[in-house]
Amino acid sequence: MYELRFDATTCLSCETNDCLTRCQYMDIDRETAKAEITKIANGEDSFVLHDCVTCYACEEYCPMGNHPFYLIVERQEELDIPPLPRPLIKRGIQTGIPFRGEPEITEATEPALCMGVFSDLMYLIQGKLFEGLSVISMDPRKMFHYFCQLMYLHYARTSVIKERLPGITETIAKHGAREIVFFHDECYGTYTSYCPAVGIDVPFESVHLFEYLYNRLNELNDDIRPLNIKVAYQRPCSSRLSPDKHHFVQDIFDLIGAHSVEREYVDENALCCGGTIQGQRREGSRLRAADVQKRNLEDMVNAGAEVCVFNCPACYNTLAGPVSREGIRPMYMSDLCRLAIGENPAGRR
Amino acid sequence: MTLADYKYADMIHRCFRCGYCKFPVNWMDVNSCPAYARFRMETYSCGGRLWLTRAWLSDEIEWTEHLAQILYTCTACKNCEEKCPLSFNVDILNMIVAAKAEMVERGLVPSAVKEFLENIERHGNPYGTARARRGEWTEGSEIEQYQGQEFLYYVGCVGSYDTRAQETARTLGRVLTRSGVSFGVLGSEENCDGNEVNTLGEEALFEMLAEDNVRKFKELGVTRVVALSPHSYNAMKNEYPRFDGTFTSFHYTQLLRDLIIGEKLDVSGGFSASVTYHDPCFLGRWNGEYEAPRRVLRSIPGVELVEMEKNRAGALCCGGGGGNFYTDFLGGSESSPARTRVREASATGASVLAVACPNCMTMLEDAVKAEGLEDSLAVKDVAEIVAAACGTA
Amino acid sequence: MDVVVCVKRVPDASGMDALVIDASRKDIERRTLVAKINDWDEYALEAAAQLKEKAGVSLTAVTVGPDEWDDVLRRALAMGADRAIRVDEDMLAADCHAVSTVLAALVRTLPHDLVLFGAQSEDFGSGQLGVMVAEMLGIPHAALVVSLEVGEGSVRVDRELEAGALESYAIELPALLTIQTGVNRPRYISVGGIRRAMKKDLQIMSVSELGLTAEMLAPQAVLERLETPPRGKEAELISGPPEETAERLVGILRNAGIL
Amino acid sequence: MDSIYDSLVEIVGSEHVSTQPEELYIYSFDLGTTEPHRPDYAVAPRTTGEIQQIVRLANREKVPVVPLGGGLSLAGLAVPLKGGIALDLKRMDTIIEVNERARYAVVECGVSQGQLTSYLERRHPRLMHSEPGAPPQATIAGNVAIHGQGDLAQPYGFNSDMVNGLEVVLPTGEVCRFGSCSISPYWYTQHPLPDVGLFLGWAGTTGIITRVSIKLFPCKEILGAGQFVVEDEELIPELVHRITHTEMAHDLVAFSQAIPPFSSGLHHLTISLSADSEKELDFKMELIFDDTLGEYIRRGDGGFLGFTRGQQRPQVSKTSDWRKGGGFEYVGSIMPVETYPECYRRGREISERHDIPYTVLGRVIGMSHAMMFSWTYAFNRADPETVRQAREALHESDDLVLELGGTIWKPGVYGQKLVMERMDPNTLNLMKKVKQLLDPNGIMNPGNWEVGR
Repeated sequence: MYELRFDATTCLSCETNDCLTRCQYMDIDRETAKAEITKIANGEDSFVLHDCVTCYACEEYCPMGNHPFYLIVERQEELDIPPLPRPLIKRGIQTGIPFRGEPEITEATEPALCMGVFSDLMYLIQGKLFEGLSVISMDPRKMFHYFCQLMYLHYARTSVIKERLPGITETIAKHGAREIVFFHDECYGTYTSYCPAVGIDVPFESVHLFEYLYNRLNELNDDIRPLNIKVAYQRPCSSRLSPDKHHFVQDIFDLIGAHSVEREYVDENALCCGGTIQGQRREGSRLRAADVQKRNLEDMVNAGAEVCVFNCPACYNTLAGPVSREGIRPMYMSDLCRLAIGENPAGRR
Repeated sequence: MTLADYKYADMIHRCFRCGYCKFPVNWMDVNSCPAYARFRMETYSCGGRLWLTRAWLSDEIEWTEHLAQILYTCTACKNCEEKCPLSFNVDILNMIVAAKAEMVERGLVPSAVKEFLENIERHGNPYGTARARRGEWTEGSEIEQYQGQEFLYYVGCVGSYDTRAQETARTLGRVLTRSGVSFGVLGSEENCDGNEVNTLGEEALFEMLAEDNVRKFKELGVTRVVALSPHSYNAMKNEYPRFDGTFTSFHYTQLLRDLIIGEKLDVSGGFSASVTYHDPCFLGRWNGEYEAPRRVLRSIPGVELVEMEKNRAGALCCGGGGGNFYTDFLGGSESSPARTRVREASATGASVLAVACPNCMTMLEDAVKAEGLEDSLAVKDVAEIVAAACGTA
Repeated sequence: MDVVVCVKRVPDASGMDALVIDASRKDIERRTLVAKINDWDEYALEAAAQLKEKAGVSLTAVTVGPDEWDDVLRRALAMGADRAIRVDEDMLAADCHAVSTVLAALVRTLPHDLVLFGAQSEDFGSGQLGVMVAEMLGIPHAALVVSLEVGEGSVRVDRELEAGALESYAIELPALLTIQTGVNRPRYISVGGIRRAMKKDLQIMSVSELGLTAEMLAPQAVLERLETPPRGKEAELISGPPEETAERLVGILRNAGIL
Repeated sequence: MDSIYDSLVEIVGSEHVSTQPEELYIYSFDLGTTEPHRPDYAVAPRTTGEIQQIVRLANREKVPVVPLGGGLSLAGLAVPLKGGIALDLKRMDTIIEVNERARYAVVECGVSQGQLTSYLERRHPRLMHSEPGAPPQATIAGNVAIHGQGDLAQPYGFNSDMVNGLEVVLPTGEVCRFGSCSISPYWYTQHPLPDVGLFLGWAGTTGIITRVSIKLFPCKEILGAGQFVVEDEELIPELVHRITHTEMAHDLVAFSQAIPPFSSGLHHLTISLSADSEKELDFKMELIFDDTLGEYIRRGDGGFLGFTRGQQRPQVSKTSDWRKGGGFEYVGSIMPVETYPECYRRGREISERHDIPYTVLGRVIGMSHAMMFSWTYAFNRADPETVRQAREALHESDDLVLELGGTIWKPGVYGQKLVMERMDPNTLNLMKKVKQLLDPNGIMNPGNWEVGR
């Protein structure tokens, strides 16, 4: 089976233990951090396993290239410390079961774009920016054949990920594209971070959507009319798996004349949308999520954001309503880019 | 043909007849399927037509003149498609058109439809008036014959032959001239666009017309077409590409919008009236163009645009589509869609009912007379309102 | 049973305001007119097609004319004719006697239990052709038939008389009927149907193949000239609101003794 | 010629009567599994007066009359089992009055649920009625006539409990009014007059309801629903009891279904809330999801799935497409809430035995006083075998309802027989007398609720 590559000795030599000391949801000093991460590495119980909100951020914080978050999740499963109530876990696992027949494998041309489980968001990949892309997973009835499964990190079920993921990569690979742009950066993180971490082969190259958009915008430079609007970016948990691509957010903003507002909860300090936290088993989770959302929103409002830019559809579902009620317009990054080249954004359906 | 050979054999039984197809977008009544609104029997709803089609093709019921009428009362307005919540909704109208096509193949169409189709085949228009007379509407105007101008102004059958619609066609010609648009018409060389023929299920005749038009346009080097009728616009934009028709098509309201935005057309003369706008099905629901005509109207000083309760995707069809402006299966009652529609227009308090389609124009103007509303409600084409505002009326 | 239907191609003048008489004054200006099947013949064809659908009928459609007349035969084929024969001879200027001589000669070569004609033609409208052919063939006939029902060895028909009176006959076969409009509802012939009929065989014959000579076709009646009728003097256009116009119309009709 | 036809033409005009095969075909069907029966006439009247004349004619000619609203009962209640006149009431579609202060609406019998909802949204946004889960063409009158329930059932009960007054054409043609409207211009209460309510639950066998006054309720600014999931069906009655105790929800529905897979073997509780302010919403959310349900979450037995704002219109017709077959029918029952676990388990067994993906749902009526529990069976209209399977499953479900001590809601003929078999003979006898008194010629929707001789 696939084994997580995690080296506990590097944690002992780690000088910062950023993984836990920088956690925004637990208050942990360096000493405790080292002790707890070592306990976790050794397969022992730790309060961290109980209190973790599964925000992925420690994957990014770790300065040693270890995989603290994947480790926490593995241990939660092994020690039966599920972060969510049992029915939600069962529901989540069942959600990923394909049930409407096999997908049609169409020959993809280069480059290809994979929608993953967001086939019903095809309206977001229209217009010049996406012209000429061949699209994988266009049929909402078949989309679970393209489900990257990484969502189960929130469910303490890496076993499910490891069991299903090889089949999924195979289905995607069957389309024959060598380079694949992933609509959702959780898919991107899956194939560029998680798969290598546990030793699953990935027979294609993954391209981050924002890198693709950035390059496309450069090609369409003549069409760009600077937007001159103030934006706040809602960074999703999955982007913690590809911190090297995070700079494209700012790069795109610069290119299209969107001004990032000065915020507290930005970049590495970004806050979770709360979608996962609200359902967690730990006492007070719903109110905790509400509090996180409230702080996040106040931060955007105080910074004067006019648009809240989204990467992840789950964040969008959770936060689009609340941000609109604050008078901030929610928009996917792709729509923002379309606006900048004079197209009509697809907006909310 | 039996049910097994029917193109939608694996789909037509999927209609549950839940009745969504009869509602307008805002559910305010059950009167947005023009045929159902007119007759108020379940047979005339989209669901009723689908069930009857299936029953006919599987020999549960026999063909009758009444069955054919029920099918041909469908105006192809797409309200049902807009409302049907099921995943096959994109095909519910196609299923009815395919059933009509089978009636056409078996020769079993109502007499009025037969006449309509034969007239188009012989004379290139549903009225049966000679082709030679198609250009008569330009007489006394300065409209030129097409010879390589930027736009081909395609007028269509109603604009070419119907006295009232001819006025609109000439008025639009004057507006285009005033804006400095380079355009020409085909006059007696123009042929029917075939849009109605297509919705009536006469596929081969439609093919013939489309091929003829595409060939002619190519020979003349046409690259841009501006259509008076949304029906023509729809056929050219959505159907002609499969006959290799590669020119760009516009509905005239789109061109007027661009001319006004580009300040090529000065509407500062204004038009003082409270105006309500009726969305033509083939511009609105078929092509999603709800804003261009509204933008044009709003840009005219003095126009107070008021909306009917049923507007945009929820607009009630005038009852003229699917050849019904000629075959008139929906006429003759105060429940006729055109009459219902002018009552709705009148209820807004507007003094002008603006249309953007010659079929709607003829249908609604007749309905205004039938309702005795001539003194309070004038039917005017958007082009005519623009003409008044730029002093070429 | 063998049924033969004779059909004709006529100009369609319905789209024009008025007919124009050409320079020869013996014909109308045809260039601006489209051609079509003679209205009455369409009913005759429909009647034959309906017989074919009911019983084992072999249906042959025939015409006499130049090659552009093929289109009416294609239409007949699309309506269900098994065979179509055109005698290749332009007889537009010929008289009824000549045309019926050709048709009778042709029908004689074909098996025929029932021969159907339209009651008249839309262009010259003499209404003689069918009756003359019947006489030449020596078979019984009925003209202006408004309903027909084929039985064993005979056909039962209703004929239309003045003022809507009907006359019923049983006629022994073989027989010839000329068909009145309204006897049925001619089906629509789709463009697709006509295209498929293009693939069917169409037989061409010459008058000489029928053993006919120029003398036999010599005209007995000669057309001297065509004229448009003089314009009527009294036409009154009634306008105004419906209540008033209706009242005036009733008044006029009463005065004329019509009401 | 047909003199009944001529008389009908005289009453409603030729356009609104048909004896053509097309209309007779369409009006012979229910949308469920009931076998079709052709009517002899399809008639669409416009006024109470016309209905009176039609009923008198039917009495003279001894012809059945089968009233039809939206035609969505799915139990075959508007199928003309014995032919006669199919009476399509949808032309009677005027909303006569909305009394904002006394919170009621008086509507004609053809007014649809969707029509009233939309009317209130546009003109009386502070009012709502209890809209059932049926497609919006279901009528208000048809729904109360079968004891329907809607999305306000949890606080306020059955829709038929919300009737303030009725106008009815009796089977013998007289027009009667019941409730305050019988003596006053106000249609505001059914009480306190002597109770002669003989028209609700009778499926149109005792008369034709032509007007209804229905109670309206406050409609708040924010409407939305939270979802809570459990795996153990035994928890549902307890959860329902505790949630209803808060008196905070305005609709409470539990469901479980095999397809899509996420819901299989799980029970989703949809808890609808409404509030006029964020403060009110926060308060209600906290009371329900933290104070009441918090302990289930901590124990890991139940999960909060989030709260979605906005109100979804009923999407039930999508159920018909589960087998890409255009059909479904369900057995609805009115059950004690405590039977939920058994209803679920036994229903699942029935479905699996008939090879149909299971779908069950329980909507709470009142403060846990009862629930409407339904077993839904989709079928493929083009495949008679699946129709047969669904019909069998439906009959087994009818049997199950009675076995579990429940009552069948809007039973079809099969269910009606089961109910009558078990009914106290004196009650049955009274029903028979009532029917004979009201409908001496047996013309009203015959075949339904026939007590027998």
